[in-house]
Amino acid sequence: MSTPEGAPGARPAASFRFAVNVTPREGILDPQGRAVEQSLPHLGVAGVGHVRVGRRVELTVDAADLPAARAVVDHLAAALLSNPLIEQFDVEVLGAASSTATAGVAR
Amino acid sequence: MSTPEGAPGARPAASFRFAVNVTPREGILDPQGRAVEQSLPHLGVAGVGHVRVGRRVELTVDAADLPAARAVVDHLAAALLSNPLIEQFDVEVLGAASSTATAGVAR
Amino acid sequence: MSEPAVPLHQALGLTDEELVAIEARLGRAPNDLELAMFSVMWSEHCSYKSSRPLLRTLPTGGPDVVAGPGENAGVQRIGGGLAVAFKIESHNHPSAVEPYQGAATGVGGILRDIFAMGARPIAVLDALRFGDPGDPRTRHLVNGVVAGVGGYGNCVGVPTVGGELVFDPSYGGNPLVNVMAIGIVREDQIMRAAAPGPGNLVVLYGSATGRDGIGGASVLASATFGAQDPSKRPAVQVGDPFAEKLLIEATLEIVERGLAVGIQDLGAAGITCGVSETADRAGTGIIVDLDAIPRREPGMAPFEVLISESQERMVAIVRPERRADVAEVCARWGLPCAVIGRVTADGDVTVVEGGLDGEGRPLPGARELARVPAAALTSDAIVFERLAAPPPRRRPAPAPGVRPEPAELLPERGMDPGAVLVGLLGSPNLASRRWVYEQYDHHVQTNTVAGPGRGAAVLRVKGTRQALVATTDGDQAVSALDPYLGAALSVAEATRNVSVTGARPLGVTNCLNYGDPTRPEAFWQLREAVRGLGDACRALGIPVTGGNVSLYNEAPGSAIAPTPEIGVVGLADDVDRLVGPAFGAADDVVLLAGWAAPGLGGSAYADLAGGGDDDPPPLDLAREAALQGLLRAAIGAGLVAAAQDVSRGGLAVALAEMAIWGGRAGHFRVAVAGAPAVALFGEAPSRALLAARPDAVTPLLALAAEHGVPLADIGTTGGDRLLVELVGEGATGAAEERGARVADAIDLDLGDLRHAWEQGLPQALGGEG
Amino acid sequence: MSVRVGVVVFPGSNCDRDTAWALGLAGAEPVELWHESADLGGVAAIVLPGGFAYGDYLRAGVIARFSPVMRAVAGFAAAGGLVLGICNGFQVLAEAGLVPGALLRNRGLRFVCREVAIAPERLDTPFTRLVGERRPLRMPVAHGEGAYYADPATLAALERDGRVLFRYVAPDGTPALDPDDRANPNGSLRGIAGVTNAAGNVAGLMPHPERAAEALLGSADGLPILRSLVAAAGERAAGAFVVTGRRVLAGDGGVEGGRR
Ligand SMILES: Nc1ncnc2c1ncn2[C@@H]1O[C@H](COP(=O)(O)OP(=O)(O)O)[C@@H](O)[C@H]1O
Ligand SMILES: [Mg+2]
Repeated sequence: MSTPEGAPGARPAASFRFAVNVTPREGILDPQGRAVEQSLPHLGVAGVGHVRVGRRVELTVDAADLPAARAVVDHLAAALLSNPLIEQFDVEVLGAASSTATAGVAR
Repeated sequence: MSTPEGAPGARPAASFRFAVNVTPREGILDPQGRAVEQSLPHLGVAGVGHVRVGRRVELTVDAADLPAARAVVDHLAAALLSNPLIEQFDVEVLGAASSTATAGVAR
Repeated sequence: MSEPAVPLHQALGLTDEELVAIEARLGRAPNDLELAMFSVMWSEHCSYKSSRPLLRTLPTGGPDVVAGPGENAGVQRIGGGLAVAFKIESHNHPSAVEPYQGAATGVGGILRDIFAMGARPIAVLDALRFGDPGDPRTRHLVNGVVAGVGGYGNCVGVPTVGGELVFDPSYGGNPLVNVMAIGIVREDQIMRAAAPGPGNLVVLYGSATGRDGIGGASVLASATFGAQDPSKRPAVQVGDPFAEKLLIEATLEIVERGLAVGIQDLGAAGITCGVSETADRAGTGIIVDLDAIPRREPGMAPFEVLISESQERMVAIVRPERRADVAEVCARWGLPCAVIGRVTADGDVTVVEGGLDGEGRPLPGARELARVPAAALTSDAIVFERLAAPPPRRRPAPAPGVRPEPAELLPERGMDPGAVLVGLLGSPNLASRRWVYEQYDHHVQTNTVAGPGRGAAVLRVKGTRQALVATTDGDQAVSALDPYLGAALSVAEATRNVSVTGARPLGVTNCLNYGDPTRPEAFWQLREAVRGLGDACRALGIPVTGGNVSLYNEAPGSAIAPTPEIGVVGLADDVDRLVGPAFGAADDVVLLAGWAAPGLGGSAYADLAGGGDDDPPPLDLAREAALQGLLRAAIGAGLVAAAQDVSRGGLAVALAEMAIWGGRAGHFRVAVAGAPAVALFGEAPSRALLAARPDAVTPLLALAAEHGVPLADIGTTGGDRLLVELVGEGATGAAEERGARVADAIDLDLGDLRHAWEQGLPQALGGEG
Repeated sequence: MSVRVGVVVFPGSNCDRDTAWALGLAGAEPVELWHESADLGGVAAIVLPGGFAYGDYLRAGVIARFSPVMRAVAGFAAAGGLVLGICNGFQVLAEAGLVPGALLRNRGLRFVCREVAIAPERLDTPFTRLVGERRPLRMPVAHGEGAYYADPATLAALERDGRVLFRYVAPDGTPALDPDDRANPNGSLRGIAGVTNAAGNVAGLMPHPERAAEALLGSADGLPILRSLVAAAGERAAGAFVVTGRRVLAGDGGVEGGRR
């Protein structure tokens, strides 16, 4: 997945790691959250509420720079990872650690 | 859900909001992550890899202070929200915004 | 809301004419809350304002009918003090915007109709229709809908035992998700959705009320939605099958212990619908204590609380002395439960803010927010006589003396009939549905004698020797050509699917999926369909005990093929006497019962090979009745080893399926009168294949003669090659004369047939499997 | 005297009635055990049935694990009582640490309901003793989270100690050891369909023997498994080490947090 060598105009790319947090929209029923709340007494836990259960998707994007990588993640989050009718998402940048050199790790 | 009023030694509590991110342990097969990766070409997205899909649980804890609240979350995360055999978790503090006064909203 | 561009009633989807009608019923102008209540109750979905006059023409009576249309579900006696409740309903529009939740809440909704009658749900069937399977959007919808049906049904523990999956380009912008449910109830425990007895309590139990599907009933069901505009998208309801499972158990316990005098589920139009319908059915009124309704969210406006479509909620009408018992049952099942009002004698639905006293009277200082006659919201809602007009003839009239020759289709195209058969078996509409039904729990409750995959589902009734047999069928292809015939054929096929097991069809439930009724052509299609449905049911002697009408199935620029979805439940007195469709022993004689008829219009063959302008085959309802009578008599007499009706794909596909399922093929000869394509792949109705031991053939022929049904020996079972020879005049001479190549016999390896049939659907959906 | 076998009912259990019905066919007297009660009613064995306890939200079986009845079940098991978890019941037992391993989301990511074949590894356990011979048994699976997982050390120990109870097999009896084998419906490691705890008195099984208890429904191959349990329970109830729920409970207290 590294940029083809010598492609015209190719810039050395870097790898960026992101997390997309997808949670039920406010007001949308969250049966899982409710089930967790209802199970708390059995665990002897008090004082916990407003539980919302969602998904967390972590992924690595190879791109020229952070804005470019971020654009890919935003697109994925909206088109594939969430349904905007019932879910909202936010994107966390987990790090821009690796250069292309280390990005070829098997996936 | 709120701290029992007038309990002996009760201190005015505050509400803290946390997120618990639960992801499959390294080495555990993550078919969901793989499915996301496999659907990327259909979306015309390249350069994305290392996808891991997990859970995100957001919750509010009423406690005397942040360390006390944090202890409740750690316990929940380890005992209920994740299975240490197959999953790892981390805890994010989302904010200590609200006082108990707003914590009694119906759920 | 500061400067409404349109008057409120219009914003809520009500016409000026409807506003006048509302004012006439109230004798004054409605306030905003009342207007909102009318808008949801007078939506097509709740009021049937376009279809009610048509539905009145259907035959609904019969000796077994305990509850017919108008109740939550039809109920028919099956003997031994038991009765069966069943009903089908659509969730098309919600599934188009959120396939998983739309389908899931569709299952939840139809199940509530069943257990609201006091019946324990024992089965679900899902009839699904989508656009082109090669389209990524279709795949997204198929995946989501199938996962949603399974996600909900599997969790509540009701097996999904059958259904349909049809692809047709007309559904590309507007998929159909119709779900049928069946339940069993003791006759003396059947509940009515009525609120008798002024002074009785109105108890709301189940999930708390949130802002789910606000305006859903009117917006979702009454307007063509433009998927492009997200702001117009209605709030989507999210289902909680776990809550539904608890609701089932709590409701059935309330029923068994006689704790309620009426029960109604809350679906479209929420509490407004629940209280107005129960009051109207009993000729009473209900006063609602708005503050008593448990909410999921703070700050909800009164109209939101009253029309919310939050799922997994029920209303029970309870005598005051039973209040504590009901509360105890709900608490044990972990369900919130609240007294939200009282039955009154005044015939009005009244909504009060500020609380009621112990007698159900408003507390001092309480405010009356709305007061509307219950009947005005329901039985006395507006009705429209819509305009109907047949479409302009789309087919060019044939030139004088030249009839299109379906006879020529197969040979002229130089097609090997074996290749056609393999193509049909692997086509998305005929291939194995295993990919779908493996995602559904079809065994839970341990009653499933025959599950999905091979014709009608068979469920034993524990504690008896009886079995229920269930199926859904809908012929959109013929309906597109002739909506009357399409509806009648759907009834014929669904009942035949039941009769071919040996069971007796008890009753019909139906879901009519049509377009915008204000378009004369769409309304004509609906009117014709209802006529066909009624005629077919009368001819076959079966009542219509319930159903559902889904209109406005149009995406911008395209209407669906009119789709009459027919659900049938049948009864067999001895489960051991039923037969399946798979070939069993070798050297069984295979017989074809029924009448050949020309016409390839609307057939799967026409879809695959191009049907030209041919007509669909005709249906003779008296012959259909005779055939089904023969099937039941022959199977009941123990003369039949296996039986299968001839439907999609015609005789060749029916033979191939029996062979695939039995793991045994055979050698057959098919008489060709006019054209090989018609003989092999034509879908003339009123036909079935029977396999029998050789010594049963003579009595079978006698029985067929008694019933006036032609019965012909067409071959024997055995081996692993499917050999179908064409015999008769049309097999050679006629085609040759026209210069066409003569169609060869079909000669195929069973393994190849099976492979095509098994791989067809996963391949069509993108190589998954 | 018929053997009383408890069937636990969690909110969301949906095979409890089926299991009770099939246990009846296997000669037992089924007794419903309500999730909120720690009273086991003196039953001789316990079955945790299939379903979606507490909706199976978060992870299948995890919430059920904390219910009062599970504390009693853990005590019953610790005292040697026979416990069989079927499908969701297996998931609950695994979450509770009463059997080793975990049940992951099916490898195909879809719920899978189909008939499979499983073969017993041993014929001398309380769950297989009446199966008679090592042959493929046909019965349905119906689950979304059934891929058996355990870490390599645990897997090795299970194999070494003969604690693999059942494996998915092809119709000819060949074990479907590869998670991607067609006969392995969910991607279970080493084709594992059922396991026991170290003491051999607690077993988890993904397929549904109670759905294969009558030929009318397609197979009666599950019946010997239930009969085995009933027979073993009957002997224990009548024999040397009597274990009743109440007596175990009285002396119990140390099962909380007993997972892993
Ligand atoms: N969406 C579905 N859900 C469950 N079962 C289905 C579905 N679609 C088709 N089936 C099952 O697959 C079989 C073949 O479907 P179909 O051709 O419509 O049936 P039939 O030949 O009885 O009219 C039937 O047993 C039917 O119940
Ligand atoms: Mg059919």
